[in-house]
Amino acid sequence: MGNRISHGVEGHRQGERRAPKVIVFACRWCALIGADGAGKKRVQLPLDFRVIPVECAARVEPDSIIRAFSYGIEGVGVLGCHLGGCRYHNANHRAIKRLDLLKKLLATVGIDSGRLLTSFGTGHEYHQFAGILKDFFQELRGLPPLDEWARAATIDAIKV
Amino acid sequence: MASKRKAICILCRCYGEISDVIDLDSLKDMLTDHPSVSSVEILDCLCLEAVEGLSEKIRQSGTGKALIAACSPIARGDSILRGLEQRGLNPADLELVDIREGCAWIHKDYSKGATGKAWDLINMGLASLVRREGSEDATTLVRHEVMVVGAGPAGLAAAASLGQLGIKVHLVERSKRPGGMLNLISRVAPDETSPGEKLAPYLKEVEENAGITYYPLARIASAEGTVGNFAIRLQVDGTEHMIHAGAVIIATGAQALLPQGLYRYKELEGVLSAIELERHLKAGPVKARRIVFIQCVAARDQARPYCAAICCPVSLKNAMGLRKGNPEAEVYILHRDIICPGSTLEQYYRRTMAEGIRFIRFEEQNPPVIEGTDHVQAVRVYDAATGIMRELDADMVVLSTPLSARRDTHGLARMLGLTRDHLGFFEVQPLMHPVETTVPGIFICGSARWPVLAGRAITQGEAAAMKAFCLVSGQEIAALGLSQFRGEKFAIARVDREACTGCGNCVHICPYEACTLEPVNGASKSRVDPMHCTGCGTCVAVCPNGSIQLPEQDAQVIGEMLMQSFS
Amino acid sequence: MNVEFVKTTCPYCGTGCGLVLQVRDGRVVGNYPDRDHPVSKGSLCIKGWSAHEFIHHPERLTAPLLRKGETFHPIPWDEAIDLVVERLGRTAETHGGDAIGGLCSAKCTNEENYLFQKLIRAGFQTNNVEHCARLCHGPTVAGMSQALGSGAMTNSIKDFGGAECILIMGSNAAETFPIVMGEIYRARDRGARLMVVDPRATEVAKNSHIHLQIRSGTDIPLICGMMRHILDHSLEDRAFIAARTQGFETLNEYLGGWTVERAAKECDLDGDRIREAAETYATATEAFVVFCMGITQHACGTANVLAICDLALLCGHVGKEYSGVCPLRGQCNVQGACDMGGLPDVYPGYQRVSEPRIKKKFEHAWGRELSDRPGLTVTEAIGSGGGDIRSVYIMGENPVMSDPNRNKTIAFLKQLDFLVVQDIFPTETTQFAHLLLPGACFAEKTGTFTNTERRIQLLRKAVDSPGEARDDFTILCMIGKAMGLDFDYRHPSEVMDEVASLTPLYGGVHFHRLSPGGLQWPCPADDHPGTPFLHKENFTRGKGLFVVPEYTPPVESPDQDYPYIFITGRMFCHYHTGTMTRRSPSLSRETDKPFVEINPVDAARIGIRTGDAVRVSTRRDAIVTTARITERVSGGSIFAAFHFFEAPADALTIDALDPVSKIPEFKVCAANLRKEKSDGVS
Amino acid sequence: MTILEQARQIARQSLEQGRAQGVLGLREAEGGVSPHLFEDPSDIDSLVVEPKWLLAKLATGILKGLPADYRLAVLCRGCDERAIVELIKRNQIDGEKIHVIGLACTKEQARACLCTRPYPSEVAVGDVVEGVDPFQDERARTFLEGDQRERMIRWATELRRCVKCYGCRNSCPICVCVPCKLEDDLWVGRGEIPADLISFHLIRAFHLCDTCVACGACQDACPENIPLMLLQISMRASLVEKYGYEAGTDRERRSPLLSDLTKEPSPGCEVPGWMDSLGDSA
Repeated sequence: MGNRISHGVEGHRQGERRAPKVIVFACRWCALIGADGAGKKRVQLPLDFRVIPVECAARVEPDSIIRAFSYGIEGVGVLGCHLGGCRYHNANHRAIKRLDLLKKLLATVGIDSGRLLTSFGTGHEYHQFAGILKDFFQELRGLPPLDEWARAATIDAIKV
Repeated sequence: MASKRKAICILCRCYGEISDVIDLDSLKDMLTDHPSVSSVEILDCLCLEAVEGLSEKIRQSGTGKALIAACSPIARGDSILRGLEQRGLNPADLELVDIREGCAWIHKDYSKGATGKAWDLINMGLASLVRREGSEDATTLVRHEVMVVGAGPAGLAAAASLGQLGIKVHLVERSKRPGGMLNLISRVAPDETSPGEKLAPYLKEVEENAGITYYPLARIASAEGTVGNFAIRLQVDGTEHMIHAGAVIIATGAQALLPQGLYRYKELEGVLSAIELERHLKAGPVKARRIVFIQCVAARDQARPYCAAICCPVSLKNAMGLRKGNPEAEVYILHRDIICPGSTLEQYYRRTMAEGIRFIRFEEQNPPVIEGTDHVQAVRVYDAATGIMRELDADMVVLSTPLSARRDTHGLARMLGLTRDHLGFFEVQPLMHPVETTVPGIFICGSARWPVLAGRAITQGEAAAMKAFCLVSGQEIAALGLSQFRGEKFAIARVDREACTGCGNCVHICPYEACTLEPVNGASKSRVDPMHCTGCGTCVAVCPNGSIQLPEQDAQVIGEMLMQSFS
Repeated sequence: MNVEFVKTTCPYCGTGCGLVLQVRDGRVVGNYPDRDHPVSKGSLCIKGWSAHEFIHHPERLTAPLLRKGETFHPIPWDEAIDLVVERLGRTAETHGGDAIGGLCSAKCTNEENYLFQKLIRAGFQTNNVEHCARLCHGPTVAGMSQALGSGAMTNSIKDFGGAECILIMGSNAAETFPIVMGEIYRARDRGARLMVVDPRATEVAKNSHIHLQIRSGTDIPLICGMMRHILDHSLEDRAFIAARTQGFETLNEYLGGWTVERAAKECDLDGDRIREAAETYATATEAFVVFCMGITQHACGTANVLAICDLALLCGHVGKEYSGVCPLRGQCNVQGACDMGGLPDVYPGYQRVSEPRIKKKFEHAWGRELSDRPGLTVTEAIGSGGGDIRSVYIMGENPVMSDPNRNKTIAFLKQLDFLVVQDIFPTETTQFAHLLLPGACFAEKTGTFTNTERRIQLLRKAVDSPGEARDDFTILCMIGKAMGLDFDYRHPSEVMDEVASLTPLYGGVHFHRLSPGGLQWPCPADDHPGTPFLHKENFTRGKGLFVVPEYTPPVESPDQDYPYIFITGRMFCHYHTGTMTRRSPSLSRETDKPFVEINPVDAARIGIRTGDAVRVSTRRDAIVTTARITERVSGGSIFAAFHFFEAPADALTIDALDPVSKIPEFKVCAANLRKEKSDGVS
Repeated sequence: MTILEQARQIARQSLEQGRAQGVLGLREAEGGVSPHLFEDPSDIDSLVVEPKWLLAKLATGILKGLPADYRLAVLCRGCDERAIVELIKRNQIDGEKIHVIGLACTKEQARACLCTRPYPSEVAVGDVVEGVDPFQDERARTFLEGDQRERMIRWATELRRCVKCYGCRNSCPICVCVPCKLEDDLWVGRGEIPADLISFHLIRAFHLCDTCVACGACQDACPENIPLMLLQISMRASLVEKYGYEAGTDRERRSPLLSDLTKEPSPGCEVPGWMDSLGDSA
């Protein structure tokens, strides 16, 4: 839909492969504040992340994380409040358990569980948020691109 | 189904803060032929616009839906939205996209990339805006009555202060006399006033205020209803009473532990528990010459890994009490650490030392040993400070045990939908909500929540009273207003009865017990109680087929946002 | 409440999977795969899983309907029957029996098809009996019977699992025969090499070791090139050729004119790919050729099939348990409809009508005079624009959707004196009928289907037909009796007994022998166990015959007016004309929109994005459909599925016929493509 | 007495003694084996127990239409019973209406299904055999452990075969949702095969993360032999390891994913039983 603009490529040095795409589900009670702080402090961040604010980390459906991967998004972050700091009476405990299990599934099918970043109570301060994000991009760059998943699904792969 | 009306887009230059990085004009061009955009406007600085003008603009745009691409909510965004709401625009029709903190400022050097990102962010915003619905609010009439459970210091204080404010109060007490724990003790730490004087003003209020009804020897048979209108059935020795309340204050207190099986308790004469000592002191001077207190009995250990935080002040107080009765008395306090937080308690601690009370620190791994055949004779303790084994002659040993949660409150918890922690104490809303439970309209104070000294219990009682007062003094309560949190919220989860399979995931995961299953011709379907729902969305994530949703941000919205996230 | 589970056979493709219908109080409420079925072994495809969804559909025909002007009105059965007899009879009197045409159905049981052709042949002394096999495996029957003596799949589906090499030609089995595909994957798991010949990069192709993405219609050059290479490196099976074949020399000569290079040029492929393919196939000890519409639906369809037979004979890859030539038959009972003589030139069991001895046999059995003139094929009849055919009886077919050059078909139907259509739903064809007879669907009748591996399986009645609808067996008996034929059968099994007595192929086939698991023909005698694979010692025709496959390029090739090659075919979640699948909620949910596949390069050039409305036109007609941008089609070709009446692909297809089998060239014609202004479809 | 005789005897008894009005089992008839609702004891002679044919899903459907007082006995393998327990917990089956006749699987069957628990809670028919540890199975391991990239390729290659028959979902006893997210192109692309490689299969798999009873119905139904059950194994293992939770083994206990960390597993410190109180009035 609508026009398309090519972008993101300048985000990093020439010759480097295109930066991984990242979606961040940010709890509006902490990580979103961290993100906002990073902006206020004008911390320069990699281009290719998009923040989706949510009421609570526990609201994030695993399905939407999986769907993100299926769209070719290479990293998904779920950032919530620290244990005991959830505004919704330990709702984030449930998120932790659930996402931990989701990582197991991703790992099973060879999607590095590092692609799902779950972090609780660590993104509230602007420098924390920026740090987490930069490290995440760093880690993702270290992984084989996710679209190999689709590419792997050709017969030549059978030979390995 | 969400209406797919078009929206007006308002882009803010922020005096160049945004437009120097993001090419707003090309964004405008692209947005103009966007399927869900009616018109586009670029403003120099949104926050200097008169909100009236802005709201007019949005009304005139016809659709009433507006997407505002400007700074973050925390900067000025939120206040602008609030302003528009106050001028009658539906919050569900407004979407704020942060392209300053969220884009321009963090990608200064990549103008082209930032513009692209802004395009995506705006698309994500539109996706959510055109689909979004608002929760329909639910309101309920409020009864200007409050039920206070427990007539200990906390309960009495709560009842009294509500009474003074002219609120009808039902004060429910399981025993005969009001006073609770204070009925069992000699004096109140740290000020050593007698329980009587401590409670006098509140008891007076309770007796004299016509608005306060006291129900002694009462049991709660059943409790129904939600905030604004609870209906409680009472058993007051034999006879049944039906009472109604707009709010409930839990002040059921805690209970003392007996050190059964520890330190030869009940085996040797002269070994007694703190609470027994209180009884003796209450009766009059205690004839003992060498008294040894042992602290942290059955506390800060495997079974009870917490510090009740009041045993130390209590022992100090009792030590002083014994001294009063018999100035010759030698009093030792064997402790693992003396916990006396705050200036008042620290002062008190120093006073007792000055008075000659002796303190010996022992270690958890080698606790004191009681000696004696049928009556206690001495206590052997390894002094952790000096490293020498000491033998203290003793004719009385006081085992100071912590308060622990009442074991008879689980029924009450179940009836009211309250949650208790693994130690059995009632849980409160974390952080800035010290006297609010997870159930709207039910407040808590005193040791039912966590062991406190009488003084603290009274303060909490008054605090809870104030909270309850704010709730019941109004005419009605709106569900949306119940959110105890600042800012707007995703209001109330909504169930699609057609699709709901009745699996009960939402019922079991909801931190607020807002979901219940109810039979709908043969099948069971989930139902959300708007008065309990806080809109956290935990249920949404576990609903197998998305039949429970947050109208303000349903699965469709998230899905669309993902689709738009990287054009 | 009464709960039953009824085992029956899937009504969609020729795989013949086992279904277990869950019936509650006379309604089919569920459908599960049969765990102990010899073919499907507890699996089903998406269509099988939803096979029950259309049974109780409100649009089912529930009473005989007579046309009055533009509308239809219900009439009682006896009236309807009399009308059929009277009108067909009148046509026969005035214009002779050959003015009557009958289309039987690959969706009806063997028994019904037998009765249908018996009705037409005995009733009107004509052989104008036809069905849709003409449009799928006509060339297979023609070609394979010429080369091997039998037009059927030589092996069983399970045999694929044991092969070392499987060459799949013009079949998108992953979408059209998912259960068969499973067996092929099983072979791949055991180390077999998969080779796929297809102009489209289908899922099958993507999952194969070698994909030969030839230009549409160049299968013969490819195979000739392969055979040439095989001979040049003497990889052929000399012993086999000597012992079991004839005509090798003539083929050898013909192949002299072929080189891998020439083939490569024709197919526009890399020669080495052809060589690799040739060697892989020839050097395998056990190898299959599996083929489908991509081979047959060409003006040179029969030659294509012959070429395949030649290749197989050349390498001795036929007549063994794990080697053979395997056409995948489309319809649930297209094999059976052919077996039962639903063809203008043969009686049941492929016994030629032109052979006096055979004619006598049937005249004796049926007690009527019969004609020895082979009848008209449907494509000829329609192609002729009518005239010779005055009245037509169609049982369970939808030629308006399924036949090429739709406008011609419609014109043909319109000029008929009398058209009676027997079906379960209103279709694109029924709107041209004078009389509609409400038939029964698969769940409402007893009978047999013969699947692609020649397995005769039982269909078990689970529920009654809606309203006045009758199963086609009963309807045919009513008409037959009314015409004074000996049609007083009490049960379909009696029909099968009659078939057995007249056709050696089915000689030993009786209902009581068919469960569980069914029987694979040939089964000549009551004690014969059936035949899992054909041509073991000898070919049905004695020796295998090498026939020269003359190469004729497609009739229409792209030019500047129509620059694209237009390919038609099927997709995984719909079946043929969609009469049943389009009425199944879960299948419609999957896709309910016509689409055309366009290569990204072409799309970019014309500026089309997925979802855009596009107009596809050929010299016949034009349709508006939705674009789907995908690399599945190579640049210069476009693909459309023919299930969608909203944008009928067969309005565009060419009605050029294969000289031998008279199959139209569905797979290739020249088309043009442009973006449609308005979002016409969405 | 052979297993078959045992099964028939028990089935007959539960009808004759009125423990149930109907027995859902397998029948060998003219058409071969198929599920059957036995209501007349004299039919029982046609009851069989092979092949493995899971009945939980059928039972769910049948029970919906039965009169209130009707009790249905179901011949269940371990996995079948676990499925029924999950369905009861999820309010799809009324536990009062259903009566389980437990059938233990053979060693071979256990091995074929890589079943950790090839027996029901109460075994009425057959003898209990040890379960199989999937992590000990050579083939399974290549799908669960080892080099991540290779595993990715292995899975991608398998899933690439998918023809989107929905058999895995349709045959899953736990999948009961209508509508189902897999049919919503918000979550899974529609109208093309293979099904969206990642979303279709992972969403399906994760919806069952804490309810999968490892019956293997999904992969038995898969026409392309994709080892779908292996998707669940590490998740199941982790639930057992972390919370000692195994779906379908306990009618009361809810999935630990639904509770918060302090309660599941409860980190010790129950208020000890020896404690009593002085009460409030001395």
